[in-house]
Amino acid sequence: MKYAYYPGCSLESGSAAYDVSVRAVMQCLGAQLDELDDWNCCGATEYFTQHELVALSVIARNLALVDKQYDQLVAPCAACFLNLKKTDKLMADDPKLKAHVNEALGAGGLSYKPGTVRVRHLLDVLYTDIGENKLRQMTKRPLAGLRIAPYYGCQVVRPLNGFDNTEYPMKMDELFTWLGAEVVDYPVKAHCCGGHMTQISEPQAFELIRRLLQSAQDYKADVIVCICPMCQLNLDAYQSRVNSEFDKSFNLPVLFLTQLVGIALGLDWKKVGIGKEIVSAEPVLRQRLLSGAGA
Amino acid sequence: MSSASGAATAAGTKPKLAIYWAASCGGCEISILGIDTKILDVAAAFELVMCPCIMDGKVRDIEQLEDGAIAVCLFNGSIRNSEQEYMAQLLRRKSKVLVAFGSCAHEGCIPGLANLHDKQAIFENSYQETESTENPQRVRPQTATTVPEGTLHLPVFYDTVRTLDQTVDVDYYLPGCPPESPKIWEAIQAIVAGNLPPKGTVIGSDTTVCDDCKRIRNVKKVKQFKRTWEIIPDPEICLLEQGLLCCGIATRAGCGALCPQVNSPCIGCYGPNNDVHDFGARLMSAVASVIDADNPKDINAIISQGIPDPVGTFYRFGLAGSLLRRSKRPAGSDGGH
Amino acid sequence: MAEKVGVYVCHCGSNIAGKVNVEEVAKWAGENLQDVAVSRDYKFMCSSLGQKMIEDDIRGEGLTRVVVAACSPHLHEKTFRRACTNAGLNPYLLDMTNIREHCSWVHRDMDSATLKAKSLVSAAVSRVKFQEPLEPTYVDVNPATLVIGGGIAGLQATLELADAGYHVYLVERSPSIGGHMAQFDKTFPTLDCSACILTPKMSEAGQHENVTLLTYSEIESVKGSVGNFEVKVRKKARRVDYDACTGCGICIEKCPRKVVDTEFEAGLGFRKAIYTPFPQAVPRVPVIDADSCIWFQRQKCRACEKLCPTDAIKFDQEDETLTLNVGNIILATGWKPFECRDIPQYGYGRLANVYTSLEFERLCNAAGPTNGKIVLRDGKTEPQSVAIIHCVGSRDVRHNEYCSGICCMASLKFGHLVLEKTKANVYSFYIDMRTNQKGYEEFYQRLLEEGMHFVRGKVSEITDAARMPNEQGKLIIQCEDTLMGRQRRIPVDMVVLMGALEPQSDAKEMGLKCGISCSMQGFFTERHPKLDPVATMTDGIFVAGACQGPKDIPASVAQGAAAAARVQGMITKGKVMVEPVVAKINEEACSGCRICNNICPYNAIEYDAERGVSHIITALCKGCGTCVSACPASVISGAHFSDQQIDAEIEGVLWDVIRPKSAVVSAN
Amino acid sequence: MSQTNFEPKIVGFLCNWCSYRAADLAGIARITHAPNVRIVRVMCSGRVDPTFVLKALSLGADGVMIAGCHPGECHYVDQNYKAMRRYHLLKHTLHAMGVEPDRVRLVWASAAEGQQLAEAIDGLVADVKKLGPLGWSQNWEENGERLHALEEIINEHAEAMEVHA
Repeated sequence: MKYAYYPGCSLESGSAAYDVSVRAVMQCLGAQLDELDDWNCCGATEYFTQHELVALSVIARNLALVDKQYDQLVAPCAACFLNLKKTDKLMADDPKLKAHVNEALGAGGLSYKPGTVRVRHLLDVLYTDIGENKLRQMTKRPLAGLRIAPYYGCQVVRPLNGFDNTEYPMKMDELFTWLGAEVVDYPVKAHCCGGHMTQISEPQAFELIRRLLQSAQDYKADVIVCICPMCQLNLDAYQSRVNSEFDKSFNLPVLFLTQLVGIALGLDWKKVGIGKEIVSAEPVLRQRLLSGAGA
Repeated sequence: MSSASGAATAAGTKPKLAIYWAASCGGCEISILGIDTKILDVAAAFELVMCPCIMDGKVRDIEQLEDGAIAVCLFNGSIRNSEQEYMAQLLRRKSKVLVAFGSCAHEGCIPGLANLHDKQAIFENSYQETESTENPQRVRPQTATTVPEGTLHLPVFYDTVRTLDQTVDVDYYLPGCPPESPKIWEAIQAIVAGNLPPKGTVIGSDTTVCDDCKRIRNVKKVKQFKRTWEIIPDPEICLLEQGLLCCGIATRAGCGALCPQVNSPCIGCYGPNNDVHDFGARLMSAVASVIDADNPKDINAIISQGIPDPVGTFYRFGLAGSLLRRSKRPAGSDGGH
Repeated sequence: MAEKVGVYVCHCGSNIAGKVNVEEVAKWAGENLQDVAVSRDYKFMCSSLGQKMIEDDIRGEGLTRVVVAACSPHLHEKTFRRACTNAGLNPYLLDMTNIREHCSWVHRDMDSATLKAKSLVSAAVSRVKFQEPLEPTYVDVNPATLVIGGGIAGLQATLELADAGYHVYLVERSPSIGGHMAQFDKTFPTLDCSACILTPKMSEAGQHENVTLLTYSEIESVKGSVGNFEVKVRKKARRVDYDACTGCGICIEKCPRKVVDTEFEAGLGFRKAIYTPFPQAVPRVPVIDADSCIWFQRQKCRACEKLCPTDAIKFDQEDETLTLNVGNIILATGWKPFECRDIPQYGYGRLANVYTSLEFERLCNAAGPTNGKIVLRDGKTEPQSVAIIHCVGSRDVRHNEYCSGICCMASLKFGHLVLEKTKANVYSFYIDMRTNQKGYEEFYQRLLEEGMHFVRGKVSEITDAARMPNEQGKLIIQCEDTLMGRQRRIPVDMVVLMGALEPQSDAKEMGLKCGISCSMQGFFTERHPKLDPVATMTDGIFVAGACQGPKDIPASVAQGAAAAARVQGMITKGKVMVEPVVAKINEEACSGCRICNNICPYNAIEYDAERGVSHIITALCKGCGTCVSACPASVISGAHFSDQQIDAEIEGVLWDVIRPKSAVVSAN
Repeated sequence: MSQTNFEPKIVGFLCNWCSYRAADLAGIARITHAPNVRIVRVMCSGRVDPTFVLKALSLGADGVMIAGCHPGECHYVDQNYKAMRRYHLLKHTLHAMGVEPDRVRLVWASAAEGQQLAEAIDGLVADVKKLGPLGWSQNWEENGERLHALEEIINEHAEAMEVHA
């Protein structure tokens, strides 16, 4: 198994824990991830509101950069995944747009034929390509006793994701049961985390965050697991603000998918970035997974 | 045009037999020799007036015969140049009975596959592109060359190979590449006895190779077509059911199912059965009907993977004689007029 | 032996003559087409004078073939065939070509329409010369009828036929007849008690001298054709002697094994391992469910056997296959409910108090698991508010695009029952309210007056994630109210999902067995959606009820009766004509390659292993011609659509581009 | 023939139950469409032998339409699937023979789809117009060299022929 790898900006900065754990987990599972040379930002949601063609061209550049030897490009960030996948699809559906984008790419000596690169989200790769058998086999430290609330966010569940129910996704739930965890089937797992609303209107954003934390807590989750850096940031970094705004005392660690997969595979906690989160996960992980012995 | 000597006329003058080859490989002549000592009976019954393969005959001698003077002409080979066309016309005029002998004359055979290209492409390949060719001056065959003694002519090479009956009127057909010797002998006997079927008949069986094939046949469903090198087929079971595109289902019987007997699929050299206008189309229709897939994607995957060369598969022997006769020539190519 | 062809070009008033130069076409055909002896045009060929013209020419001019260029053969082929027959010409020596629907009505320009008409006439003249006289055959109709499915549609059909004096075999796969209707409490809009109107019909069918009831039985295969079908039915082992059992019910009472009843009680109640689905079941003979019976699982117990007063329990009973001979078949196989788990955001299976409509029927039913009390899953709490969600899996491109037809009315019925039996508020979440049958709209008005709340909008989510204090512990319906133009969250205690009506999961398989087709959605296809709604494309096979499309009880009953009437017509006629358009194998030339063997969906092609040839059972052949074009040796011929006829038609239709053979053989 | 007034000749093989009735319906509903498709009725699209298509093309048709009931809705249960398989194999072969793919088309139309069938006819006609005439038999013609060469041979041999002809 060999994939081109598109980390995206967040994984280089605030969400470094996601990047290190992705690399560590995939290596451990024997899947080769080769980082795309000279990739650029996917533009997140902002570019699209400014100028769609520019946004699509900027994204398409990444697709054009994928070397012939790779037919699949993996993105761990839900927003990057959506943007890349969307661009591929829009170019395939609209020949005029394809021509425009390729004209833009041409300035840099590049071009992209839609359909040549299959864009995959990391969750899909773990679930489908690695699969249940291998994950069960490779599990060294089952997550038994840990109550996990998988949080999908809103980007990965768009209709073209191609691997999970778009209204009520379940793939991460299933994946964690393979690893022995107790999965919390809570109702808001695909609701919005507020995204960039924290920069625009705090009350709105905090209410959205509160609902997620509240539901996870109501369902007695120990930890929330994300597949999107934005979600993780909002739930983790704003948790104390939400607590003070709403007079709450949430204390829910928010980790990335691959951090817990890494732990189940027996990787060193530090190697999968445990400790980089703001609401510390160590206490609950220790309590649930270890009977005293350090990691 | 007069009443020349027929097969059963007065003693003393034996009826005349001509055997001619146009665009062919010579295999048909070998197959005639395959009738073994019976060749002496043929010699006793006929006066052989022409057979370029084994005797020195002059066109002029034929030209000087009266029209219809030859009782039977066995004409093998397809028509690919002007000389062959001339000889076809000449032998037609001089023969009472003209038999398209063998697959080339009957339906074009292997030479007919050249109809996937035209003259220019064939010359380019033969006189230029092949590895062993060195031709820096780009010399091409010329139809007329002037020498001190006068002008020398070479036949004009055609764009399209034609069957005998696309060129002249044909009385009978003897299928096969080559026709099997026993079948030749049967035909000759029928001619000698004057026991001839209606004009236009293909002399042979009216069933297909499956009739002679001993393999066990079942209901057919094909999920994947395989090339012969991909599997070692079970010797007991129908080859088509094992995924090999055996043409025996559509091919006239007469060979005794030689190829399937030795674990090799029939390639269709005996041509179509009676009432089939286009061997390839019929075979396609039959084979496609039993493809085991119900959506275009799967169907196309099975087809493109298993049948990479459809013309070579369905029209190996019959392209020139088929309804379309050849591939479409590129626009502006030198045709017509 | 040249044929003498008569060509008749119809004006159809100005319908054809307005766009096609009819006179010119007739004149041209007479002058240019080979073997045309007579060529005429006439105002209305289908009129009695027009027909007479043809008849006179056949007699007077000795025509051997007739071509009529007029409207679609689907309209008047029979008319002109009759004219030929009247004049002593075999009707299959006629060819009709369509220069109205396919030509004058759809082309703008007179010249091009005239040219096309000429081509079509040329094709017909060319083809008709190769047509052969054919004789239709007649077969006797077996007066016995098979009805498949014992729901209300099948019951109605069964009783209509049985009352008319004909024998009916009623095959039902579950242990009792009655179908879904037996599960219901009330029926809309009249609120009759469902059991009260259904059970008399059930017992009538059970006791009728003309009805053979085969419950707990499945159709294995259907062979033959209209008039004479041979049907194999597998009677599954009941493990109870049908004749010895008196239906006393002691076995059921004493059976120690209780299991969740996922069928009749929709998972809300229990039944025993030996059971009848419900007390009024017909027949009252129970069945032993081997999957839950202690004896079959652990080789212990046999309590029922010990206690049965008539020794009717037969643990060693096995499946039995019966062969039925019938003349006609009515399919009334009904529907299955949509799997509500396929819309996970509605929470069915995850949120306890989300119900399916069938579950709710059982909840309301006085004979149901709660004795008709509407309570939550805890079995005691009465809901204070109930939401009824319409179009769950219907009118939804992700599931079924069609409208299930009955859910609006069933929702109103549920609303009424909740309002009648509880103090709860009832909300209906609908896309459009569809109440277009007798008494339906009035029922809707009644519910508006009774105070049911209607919210127009598609529900996006049902969740237990509360945001407000009043949402705590409730199920919150999140939806867009399209009349108010805003998002709403309505907290309720109970939700009823009105799942779509879907075709039975084995409908396609059943269709294949009977040789009929299904629509894209999987419902059986009727012969004509308006004018022939209960017949199918296969003669002798009829459909009734929801297997043809979602239907309420009145419509199902109407169809059951209609199908029975059609069958009676067949029986009364006594004989059916079999079209002679069939395929035939020249067995002399057949090599037995067996390509054609699995091509026929009617199993009309048999392989004779001894002779190494295939042959066609004429009675089963429907004349599609697929085997004709599949035969690699061209030894199958198709009557009335032979290679020769179609070849000639192709040559004829291209008359203006064909180059003479000489031109392409030796010229240039 | 110039492209602008080129009117393609197309042969349409329509099944009796769905597509032929769709064409009837187009008529009843007066849905005008191009007059270039000349209809040959067969009982089922499964009756369409690839031979018919080749025959039409070789005789001078510029295009061919095969129309049947929608997959799953065949009057003869599933015979249109056989038509589908044959069509794809035929297209594969026609491609190898250099026939443009747009000239031969398989179309599904239910008896209720007069509009769709009319659109399909217009679409095919427009596409074939773009491609221009097919004129298949012209493919078989040799250039003037052939006749000249034959004359040469005949002249050269005339003396011998005259003696006994």
